[in-house]
Amino acid sequence: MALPQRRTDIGPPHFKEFLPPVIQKNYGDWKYHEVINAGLMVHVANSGDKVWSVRVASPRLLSTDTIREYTALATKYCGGYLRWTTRNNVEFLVSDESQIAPLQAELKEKGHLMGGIGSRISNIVHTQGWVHCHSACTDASGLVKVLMDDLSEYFTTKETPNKVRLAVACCVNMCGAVHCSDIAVVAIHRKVPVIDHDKVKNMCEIPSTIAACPTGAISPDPAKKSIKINEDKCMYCGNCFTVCPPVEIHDPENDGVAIVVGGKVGNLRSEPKFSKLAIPFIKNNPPRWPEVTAAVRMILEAYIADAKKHERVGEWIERIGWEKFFKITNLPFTFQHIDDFVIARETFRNTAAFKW
Amino acid sequence: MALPQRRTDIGPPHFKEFLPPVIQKNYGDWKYHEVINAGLMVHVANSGDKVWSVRVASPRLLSTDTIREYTALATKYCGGYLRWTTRNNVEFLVSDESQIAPLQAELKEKGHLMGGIGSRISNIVHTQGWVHCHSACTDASGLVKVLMDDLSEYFTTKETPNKVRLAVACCVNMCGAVHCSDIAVVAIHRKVPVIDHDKVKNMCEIPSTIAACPTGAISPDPAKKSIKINEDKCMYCGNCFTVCPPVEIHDPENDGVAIVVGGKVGNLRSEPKFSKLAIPFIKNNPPRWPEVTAAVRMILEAYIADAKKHERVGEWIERIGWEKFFKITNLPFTFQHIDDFVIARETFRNTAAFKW
Amino acid sequence: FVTEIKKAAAKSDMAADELGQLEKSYRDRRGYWKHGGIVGVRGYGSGVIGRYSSLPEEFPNVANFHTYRINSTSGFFYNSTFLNEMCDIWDKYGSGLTNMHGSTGDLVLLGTTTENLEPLFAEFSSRGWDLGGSGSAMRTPSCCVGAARCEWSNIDTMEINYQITQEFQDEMHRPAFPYKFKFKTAGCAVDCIASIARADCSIIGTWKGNIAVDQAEVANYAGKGMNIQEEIVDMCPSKCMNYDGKTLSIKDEDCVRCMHCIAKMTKALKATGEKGATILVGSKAPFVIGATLSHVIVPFMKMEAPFDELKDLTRKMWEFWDEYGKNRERIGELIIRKGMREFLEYIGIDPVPQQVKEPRRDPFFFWTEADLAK
Amino acid sequence: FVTEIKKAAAKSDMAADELGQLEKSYRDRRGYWKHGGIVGVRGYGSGVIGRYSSLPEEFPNVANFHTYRINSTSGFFYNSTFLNEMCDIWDKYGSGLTNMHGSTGDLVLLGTTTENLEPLFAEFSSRGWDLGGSGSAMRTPSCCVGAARCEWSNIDTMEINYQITQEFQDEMHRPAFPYKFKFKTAGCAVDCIASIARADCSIIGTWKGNIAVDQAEVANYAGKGMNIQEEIVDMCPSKCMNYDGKTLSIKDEDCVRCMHCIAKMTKALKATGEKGATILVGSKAPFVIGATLSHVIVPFMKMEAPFDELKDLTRKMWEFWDEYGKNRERIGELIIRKGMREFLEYIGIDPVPQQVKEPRRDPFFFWTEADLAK
Ligand code: SRM
Ligand code: SRM
Ligand code: SRM
Ligand code: SRM
Ligand code: SF4
Ligand code: SF4
Ligand code: SF4
Ligand code: SF4
Ligand code: SF4
Ligand code: SF4
Ligand code: SF4
Ligand code: SF4
Repeated sequence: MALPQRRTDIGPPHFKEFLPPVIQKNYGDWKYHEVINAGLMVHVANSGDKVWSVRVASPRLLSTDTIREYTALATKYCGGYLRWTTRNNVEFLVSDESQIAPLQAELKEKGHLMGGIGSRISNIVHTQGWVHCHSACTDASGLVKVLMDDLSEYFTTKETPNKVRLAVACCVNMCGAVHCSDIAVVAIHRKVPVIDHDKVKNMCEIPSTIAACPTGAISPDPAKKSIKINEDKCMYCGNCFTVCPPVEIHDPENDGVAIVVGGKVGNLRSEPKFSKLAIPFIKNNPPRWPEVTAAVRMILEAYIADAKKHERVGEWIERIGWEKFFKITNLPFTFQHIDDFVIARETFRNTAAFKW
Repeated sequence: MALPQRRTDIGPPHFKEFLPPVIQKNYGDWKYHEVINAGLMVHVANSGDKVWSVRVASPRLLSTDTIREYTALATKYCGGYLRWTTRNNVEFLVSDESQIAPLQAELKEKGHLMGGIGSRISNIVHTQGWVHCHSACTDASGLVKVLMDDLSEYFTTKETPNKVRLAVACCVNMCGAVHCSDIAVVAIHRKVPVIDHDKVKNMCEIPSTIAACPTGAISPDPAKKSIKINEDKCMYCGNCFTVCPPVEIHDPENDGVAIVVGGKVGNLRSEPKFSKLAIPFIKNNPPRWPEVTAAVRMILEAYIADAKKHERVGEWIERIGWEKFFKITNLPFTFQHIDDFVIARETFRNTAAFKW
Repeated sequence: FVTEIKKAAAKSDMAADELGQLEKSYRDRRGYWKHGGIVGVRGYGSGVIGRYSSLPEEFPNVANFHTYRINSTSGFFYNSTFLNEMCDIWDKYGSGLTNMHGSTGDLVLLGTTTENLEPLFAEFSSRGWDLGGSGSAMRTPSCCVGAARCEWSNIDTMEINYQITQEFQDEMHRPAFPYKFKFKTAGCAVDCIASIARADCSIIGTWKGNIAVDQAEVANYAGKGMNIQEEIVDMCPSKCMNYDGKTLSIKDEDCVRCMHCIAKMTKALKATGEKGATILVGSKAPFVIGATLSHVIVPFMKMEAPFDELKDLTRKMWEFWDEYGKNRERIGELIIRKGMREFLEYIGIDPVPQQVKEPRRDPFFFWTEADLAK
Repeated sequence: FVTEIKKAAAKSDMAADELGQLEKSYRDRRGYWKHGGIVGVRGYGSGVIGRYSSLPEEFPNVANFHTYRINSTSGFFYNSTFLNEMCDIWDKYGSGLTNMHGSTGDLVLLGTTTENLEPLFAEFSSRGWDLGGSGSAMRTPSCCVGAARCEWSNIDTMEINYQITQEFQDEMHRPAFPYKFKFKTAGCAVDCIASIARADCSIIGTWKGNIAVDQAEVANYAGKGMNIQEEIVDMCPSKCMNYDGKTLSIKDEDCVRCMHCIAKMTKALKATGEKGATILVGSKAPFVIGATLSHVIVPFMKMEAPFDELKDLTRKMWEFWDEYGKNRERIGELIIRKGMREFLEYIGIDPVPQQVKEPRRDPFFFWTEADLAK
């Protein structure tokens, strides 16, 4: 069967054709919004027109069946108009108020979680993991699933002092926004790759393998016609494995995740912040990573208990001080917590004023 | 005439023998102090005993005659007890209240400035300059003199929002505490040294000259049996000149001073801070450096006018923001102001929240 | 998500093997994917990520299992008609698994064979849907919903996003850069697209003017129990607000436009005056020199279609990167290595205090002959 | 200061030539000094700075014009008797010019000839005054006036300073370090000796306990017109104070001991409980890697004579520096180069949050075999 005529460099369609009429009409002319509940908000235009957004959690990894389920609902209740948020939730854009209740009812019946709007957690930004990435040292989707199962009440109903952005990265490439999240999980290796010299000899291009190392830790091993790795320079990134699989970086016994906290990207109140290391390592324990979910909940609850209204996790920690954060959470402070990388000197405590 | 018997590794005498009786008696047992005026404060012990300190500005560079003048006064009014402060002022330690007035009278008559106590400027920390240092690209004592002449009212009477620490360094070695002062002057070269190849050939040890360069900018010039300097690497520090005088760094036309602001060392309220660049260059204009005194006064007065009580210069600037500091002071912002050194990235503006 | 894979597995052998391999990963606590050769569609160098199972015998149907990145629409708006078509095509040519969306913003079709790439491209491009970016190319730009559904948007994020994408089709589809380059556009400093944390060029809407205060609405918020002193005034970073229990006043000249007060009192406060954007560059993930946030290059740029000023600036930045950038060096890393001055001079932008948090602290600054002549 | 040089010039040819050369420097806007050879007194490698005029013909009496550093007393306390003697000796053997004091804290005798060094040393050492440090040695330690005349001193700064000096005489007089090493001791966080900015080892007094509040005195300050809310409570960095217009209360557990409130209300507030010091290391001038401030190594150390814990810690630090330090590398620069872990492990100190402002932000941290075993 003949394929249609391919076209190149056309880019995506213009977004206008996908905007509901109410949005086309009031584009750029909104007056205010109100958060009605965790799963519903309304935006009111200067014209008085309104558009309701019903937000539903999505696992991001979607089968075509599920997408069809969404489109069916959209067609039925809101003229087929829906969008995805920047955190991978689905939003049904309703312009007829009377359709909201039935839509919510059917979503509920089909088992979809409505929520994520306002001061609470939203979808957990994450990436491929074992599902599709060679670089993964944990599974992102799995971690997100168990975290969401544990914390869903904070998505659907309970409030937190301010939004809490959670994220999971399955390796140090950090394809999510883990480096600037309130509480995030990043998977790490902890050992220098193990080299299968015979295979390297046959399967790999030595020069490109050497070139792949960002820290210059790899040098040729002429004797073995292979490579050797400088233990002090290696930061376990796995790039060498990417180009030369016999340099095995995966190590189930020593791979796992670190938990970082206190990042944010918005400019409200305080500057955007990087996440900082809270827990250097928790061993991979699939399918439910109980130690990880417990740790995240513990930190989240410490924040809820002690933060002022509107304070983000990082703002709360900076107000009380990191020394107090470790005291409150009872987390051990280790050598891994002390920066020894490029801007280490800027993280040293240059004052005699601190808490006990 | 025979010399007395030398002794080695004895260290200094124990300080006890130089403490006035009232201090020996109440050592470590003081209750509070009161600043009576800019040149006089009293410390009161739990025993009720009191010691009055009469503080006098000193040029730090003292002739024996002047020291004898101090000792004569000390002998006459306070049992010969006096000390120097960490900012090189002289303090007469008086335990008999009735002696204060006559001491002050005689100090005044002899033309000594009393002051520096409390929220005002104190002595200007400085170093050798042309008086004694080969490395100097300005004269410290001279600059201090003209600054003090101009600002003496802020030493003897007028108050500032908080202490204002002034300093002068005659080269980038910064022997003073210029790098953490409220307002400070640091002398800089601006051009790569000029090499007199014939003299270098004869007078200098090439290897040690090369080794002297902190940035590795110097390499041998075999042709000329001399050295050459990489313009991009040179930071005009003058170390090469130190070991090899024919590498001439002094350049009257291009040597001068930079003005840095906002540093502090105390831990009160905010962490100790480094001084930051305010004015990259003012040409040396001895004997009175009018452009320098004018600039320092302008910044000082902007601070006095806008700072809250107890705010140090750096605390004031951080509250209003550097962009506003440049606006208020009308100082041009140049490429020199933008850090391109080791922690440059930490000084970039990583937020969309700033003032116009 | 396993549910999702199972749903797909019911219809697709690929998805079934994907599930099998994933289950094995869970048992063994490790992944089984390989990087392997570059694949793509004719005439394009990007848009497809090659993936290969390291256990092809065990899981033949995912022996190769590539990602097909569809360039999404601005703001991720869709309608049922297109999505249903998309599903039909994907069930026919792929695993039936997707990511909506990838972190960069593509509509990611997860897992197909090399043979199916061309058919997929024909089906989608003929319907008006092009491939997104990958490799050392401009990546699919993304933006917040902005003017489409947000009262705070100072710029038309969606149109900017669309125009950048259209303007730089070649740079997106034929990798010719030292490394990847990402654009993200947010309508205000709230930055709902996290542009400042993960875009080589972050465009953030802002304004020059006052915040209009509706005192009646202020009273309403107070009435509804908001503690305006603690929640708003005390949390204002520039301490430029004052509330006497009745009227809320703002010293606009000192406002840094952080959006806190507006966000928490949207009915009472509104930004007024000239609208535009702050242009920041250089954010990226930690690899290799540690994560960086974007930093201010142009404090304020007018943002009206066709956005020529932005497009010209982009070309100049790319020229600089092209000339000095090493392989796999992001533009932000290059600026750090070369120094901000070289970059600013090259792209023709003057130094202003807004570009830095604070001036330099060390006395080791350079002087060009031109500087000395001044 | 010129007056001072003139006074001296009236009696000393050296001072006269010093004046002449200085005047020439003012005309030519440049200095005329040379580094030249190392000079000193028998058995010592430090204490004297060699200086030579680059215009010996023009100014023969300053052809060599060395600095003689007398180790000052703790707190710079003197009496007339000694100072008069000092002046007589110096007029006899030198230029009659001094610096009281040098930035490091020496009593600096400015300008004499090589021949006069030994006589000077005999005169002073026989009277109990030794030379200070210079070169790659321990430098003359200095301290704030502390317990001698300050109600806030938590430690006996003057005694600590004296004992360090006596304990390490050899390290001071015979340079054997990679570079200079400086001690400065302050009785409290006010740091009147600027120890945190210019000492390789900064010792800063502090306390573990509450701040006692004398409410009557608080009332007095208020009565005298102090705005306690704005001047004290609002300026407290840890926001742990509260003032209801009558009583001032402090949540001591949150106090960071910055000294602000105590300094501004000395009659009303007093630190109580266990006293000791925080030990910080590594501050220095900008040369070569940019200025550094000292950073916390030991949050709290008891400080009772003979201060063995401090002396032992010092020896361990020097061992580490000795083993890894490059020539002209200050200990702080070494710690930055090697990483805090190597340093702490070497000197046997555990990691604690007080040592850092914030934990690391990048995910690239190392694991030793021992760490993995845990
Ligand atoms: C739909 C979405 C934009 C989009 O184009 O998709 C969006 C929409 C809105 N955001 Fe957002 N934000 C969205 C991602 C973000 C992000 C980006 C991210 O999380 O990666 C941020 C930055 C987070 C950070 O700073 O780390 C973000 C930080 C905010 C904030 C700032 C919270 C704070 O005070 O720090 C506000 C203001 C507020 O909540 O008061 C806000 C407010 C809003 C408002 C109220 C704006 C408006 O007037 O319409 C919108 C709905 C409220 C709500 O609670 O969701 N939005 N918002 C994104 C929804 C993601 C989701 O599914 O949850
Ligand atoms: C005498 C001296 C110590 C010594 O051993 O010589 C000293 C003595 C006192 N200082 Fe100091 N400070 C002395 C150098 C310093 C330094 C070091 C320096 O300037 O290099 C600092 C750090 C400056 C900085 O932070 O950059 C210093 C920052 C302070 C402060 C903090 C001011 C602030 O709020 O930031 C106070 C507290 C105050 O003034 O309220 C203080 C308070 C005091 C008190 C009141 C302490 C007391 O109770 O006796 C003493 C007299 C008051 C006064 O105004 O001078 N002293 N003081 C030094 C006099 C230097 C001079 O001649 O002016
Ligand atoms: C698919 C996606 C994750 C996801 O599940 O959403 C992804 C997946 C990969 N990323 Fe990423 N990155 C994805 C968004 C990101 C982001 C987030 C963003 O774009 O906003 C980042 C952080 C921001 C940034 O650009 O720094 C990101 C930073 C990286 C890096 C580190 C780059 C750096 O300079 O630090 C790498 C490493 C590399 O480029 O070799 C990387 C490399 C990769 C590779 C290609 C790994 C590899 O070498 O093969 C992953 C392919 C996985 C796969 O099997 O498909 N990915 N990657 C995202 C792209 C989907 C899309 O097009 O929408
Ligand atoms: C005399 C004195 C300045 C003064 O007038 O007070 C001084 C004078 C010199 N200093 Fe200094 N420094 C003096 C205190 C300092 C201080 C302040 C301090 O000790 O608190 C510092 C900054 C703190 C620090 O140690 O970093 C200081 C940082 C330097 C440096 C930079 C060292 C560094 O690591 O950054 C150098 C360069 C060097 O060592 O080659 C230096 C080098 C010099 C030399 C030896 C220049 C040279 O290579 O010949 C100067 C000799 C001048 C002369 O002709 O006598 N001087 N020097 C101070 C010592 C007098 C005393 O013993 O009391
Ligand atoms: S974070 Fe790492 S493992 Fe996860 S998708 Fe990105 S590159 Fe792959
Ligand atoms: S893991 Fe990364 S750092 Fe270690 S050798 Fe491989 S490429 Fe280099
Ligand atoms: S600052 Fe420079 S010129 Fe001044 S005394 Fe120190 S080394 Fe000499
Ligand atoms: S001046 Fe300093 S940086 Fe320049 S060549 Fe000489 S030693 Fe090197
Ligand atoms: S970034 Fe601003 S304009 Fe865009 S959606 Fe968020 S709040 Fe609205
Ligand atoms: S926008 Fe931010 S800075 Fe401006 S007034 Fe509101 S809170 Fe203050
Ligand atoms: S540092 Fe503290 S103890 Fe020492 S003099 Fe200053 S205020 Fe007093
Ligand atoms: S010492 Fe500082 S931190 Fe402690 S209460 Fe007083 S002002 Fe607050």
